[in-house]
Amino acid sequence: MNVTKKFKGLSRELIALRIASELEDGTCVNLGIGIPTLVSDWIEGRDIILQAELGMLNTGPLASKDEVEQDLINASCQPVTELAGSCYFSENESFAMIRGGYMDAAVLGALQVSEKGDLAGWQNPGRGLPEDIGNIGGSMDLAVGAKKVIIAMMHITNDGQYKIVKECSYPLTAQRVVDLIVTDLAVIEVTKKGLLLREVASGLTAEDVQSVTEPKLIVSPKLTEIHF
Amino acid sequence: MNVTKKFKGLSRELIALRIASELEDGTCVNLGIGIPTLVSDWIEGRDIILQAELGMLNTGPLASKDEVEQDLINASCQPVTELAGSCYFSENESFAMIRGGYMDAAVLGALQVSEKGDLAGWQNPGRGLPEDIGNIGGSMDLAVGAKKVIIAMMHITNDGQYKIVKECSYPLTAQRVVDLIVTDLAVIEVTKKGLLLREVASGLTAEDVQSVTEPKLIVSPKLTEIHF
Amino acid sequence: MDKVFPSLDEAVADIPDGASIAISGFFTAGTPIPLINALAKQGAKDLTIICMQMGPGNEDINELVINKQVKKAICNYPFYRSASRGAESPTEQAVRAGELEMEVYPMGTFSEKLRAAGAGIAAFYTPTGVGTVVERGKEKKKFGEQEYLLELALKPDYAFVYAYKGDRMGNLQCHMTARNYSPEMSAAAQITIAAVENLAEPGEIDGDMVHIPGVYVQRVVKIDRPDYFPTID
Amino acid sequence: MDKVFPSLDEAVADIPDGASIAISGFFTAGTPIPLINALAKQGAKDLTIICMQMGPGNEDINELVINKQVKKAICNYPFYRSASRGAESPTEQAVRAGELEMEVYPMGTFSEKLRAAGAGIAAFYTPTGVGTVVERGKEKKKFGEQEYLLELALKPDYAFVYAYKGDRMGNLQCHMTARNYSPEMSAAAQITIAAVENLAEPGEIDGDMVHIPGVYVQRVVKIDRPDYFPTID
Repeated sequence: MNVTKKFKGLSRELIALRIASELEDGTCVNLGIGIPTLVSDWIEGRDIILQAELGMLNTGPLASKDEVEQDLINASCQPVTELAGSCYFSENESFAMIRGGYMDAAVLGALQVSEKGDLAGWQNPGRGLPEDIGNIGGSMDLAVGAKKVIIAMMHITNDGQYKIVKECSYPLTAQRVVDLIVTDLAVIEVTKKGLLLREVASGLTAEDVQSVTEPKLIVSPKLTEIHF
Repeated sequence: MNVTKKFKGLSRELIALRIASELEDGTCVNLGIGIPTLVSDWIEGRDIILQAELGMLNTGPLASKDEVEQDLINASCQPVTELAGSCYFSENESFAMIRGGYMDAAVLGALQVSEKGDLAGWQNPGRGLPEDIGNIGGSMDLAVGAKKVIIAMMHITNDGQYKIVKECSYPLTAQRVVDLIVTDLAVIEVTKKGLLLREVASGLTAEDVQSVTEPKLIVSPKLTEIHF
Repeated sequence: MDKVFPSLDEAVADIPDGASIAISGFFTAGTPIPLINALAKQGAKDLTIICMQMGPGNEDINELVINKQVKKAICNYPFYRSASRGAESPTEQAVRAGELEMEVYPMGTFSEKLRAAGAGIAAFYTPTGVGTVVERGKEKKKFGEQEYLLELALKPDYAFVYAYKGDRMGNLQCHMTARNYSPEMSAAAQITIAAVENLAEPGEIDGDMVHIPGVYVQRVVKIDRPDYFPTID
Repeated sequence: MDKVFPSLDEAVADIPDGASIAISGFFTAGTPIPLINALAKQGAKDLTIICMQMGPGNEDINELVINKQVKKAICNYPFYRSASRGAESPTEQAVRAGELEMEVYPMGTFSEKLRAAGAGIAAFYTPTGVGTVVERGKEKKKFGEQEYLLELALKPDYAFVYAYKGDRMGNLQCHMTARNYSPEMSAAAQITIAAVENLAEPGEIDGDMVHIPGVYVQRVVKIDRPDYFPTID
């Protein structure tokens, strides 16, 4: 199942930019740890409200060194700033909000995504811990609660394994929740009929993307290069 | 079952005073509508925190005419004042607090109390409404949630019916929750063995109180006159 | 994302017949009377009204009953008069006449059902109501020594809430005991319409002083400070 | 009802072996480190620690593990390092060695279990965790089209929480994202010990600005403003 890392695609920053262009104005969005956090750099000034699951709405950009306030961090433990109209609440209220359907979109990282939209993202069995132990964090609530789940990840693992798979072999975060997958190589929509390849990175073909994707992709008749 | 209203006992104000002397310093107490509300007049200055179930801790005395603030009322819809250390929260938080066991005592009115400590206080069938319709209000949560439930009421009804009964015939507020009954005629403790008559109003005997009480009373060997 | 509506009439214009509407307020405190008046004028019918009590005290909910706009009321203390005295309200008359359906819940259960809906919780076990008429038709379960009732989430289409101050993004600051049902009703409803005494620009309310996060509020309307006063029972 | 304790040591003195303690804090924000240090000094053993994560980031909870004071940890994001990188913490080593029991819940379920305990709710149905290892051994039930898991209340003996300001009656005001778990842990625990940066007299905190009502807090200790800074992942 080892697939060669033969293609050069988008940087992490450009994956984030592609996702930023997917987000709609007037919405409330939660960004997970990792590449998702980078999305915030691309939406400054737009009419999008970021929620930080530790208990904040309308999170501002990262704090500069002299703006650092130890009581004001985002869910990745980074010092941030507040914007006009920011507000604070308990972590419990924050997850009430998440499960209650107030996140228009959640952008999450993933270890594996299946063709049915199953998401595995909280535990890598390679770490050797018991299978019910690991950093679940907010991922399961976000995956279940958000209206739209967008995955930001590299297309294959560092050691050349599929991450887009027929069935997840890693512990699940949630079943049938993923709507869109944005990787360094492609933009893929999860549909009832299967995975729809909508966009490919510059210089790649649908066949190239299929060669590093385990399940059979449906190629969109409107297939384009990834656009921002 | 009609019992004669032949005895003159405590006024509503003195029932409230007797209950005030039952409350301990350092506790948090909720007072229901009616006679219970009068208890607040007798505990001013004491180290007792009053909770108002619409969402306030440390409710102060009733507001004078020029102190009236329309956003500050108690659960009986009376304008009140705040004290140093008052705080506000939602009605939902208030009932979380009540069910969560933070009321050391609740003082409630009652239509009937049974010898097992069952309480009926939210619906008088004589009103002729369907038996699941009426002003339940906060009574059921308070009766179940408070550590100690003290009933403040007249010993018999205006038309001479027992209110302390073998079995409640009115719709229940809660089962086996009443700890102490203070009436115009007596102070009665609900014990596992039955109703223990501890105090009688000035000039009355245990037999007098028994004559207006349906279940058999256990007369305390330390029976006294009601003291304040 | 400017959520300010220019008038009460426009804020309630789209409410369809058959809608369910949660209305905040504990007796007189925090009842958004101008929104209720606007709804009476708008005329939607077959409504389900979810509120503590139907009046008087917040008389204008009774007005909806007099108008025959209400099909069902879900309350915890529906009648202002106590069990043994006071005038019979239009709501009580309608219930007796079989013209108005009514469901009554204990006060804590009532708001917990709304809280559950807003928090994505389908149902919860409460000790309140066991052994009373409230337990009818409900699942009971023992945890430890105590029995609990299973109560379901209650999700309204709309909420009418009241706040001391609100900004254009929908962040609301409440005042004293007027907060009561507003936070949970705002979170529970699909569309929350807030009547605010003071309209603020984003940033004018300290983020730690926001009692209702803006994401829960879809419409904000400025009203004058109501000039009613508490009536004493 | 003056709840102020003169020292951290006195505030934690009576914690017995075998106690369960909820500790607030989301990574570095709102972690009451001085109380954790006092507990390490006090030495109680066989503890159950209920907290988001065991460090580093709040390194001092790891200290309790190094001291072998912890029998069990109940967390939602136990290890600071991500799934694929970073140093192995003493907590992770203890879990691997079978020296520390651990239960992990989704972040929303974790605090909802505490919230339920404080609110007298025995259990609740959440959609989170269905179809994952989290559902093991739990009752599942369908409401509408969706399946939900039954999760039970979690009641700690003690809570250690942090607040920007607290008065002698226990009313607490929090600051920005340092609020996180403090309100629900305070309500859930039998005895809540609050480490406050600023000690106030009753009345000095606006009643609408109290995030944690005093009735939930049994002990208040003044601490200096912690001088740690967020570390960046």
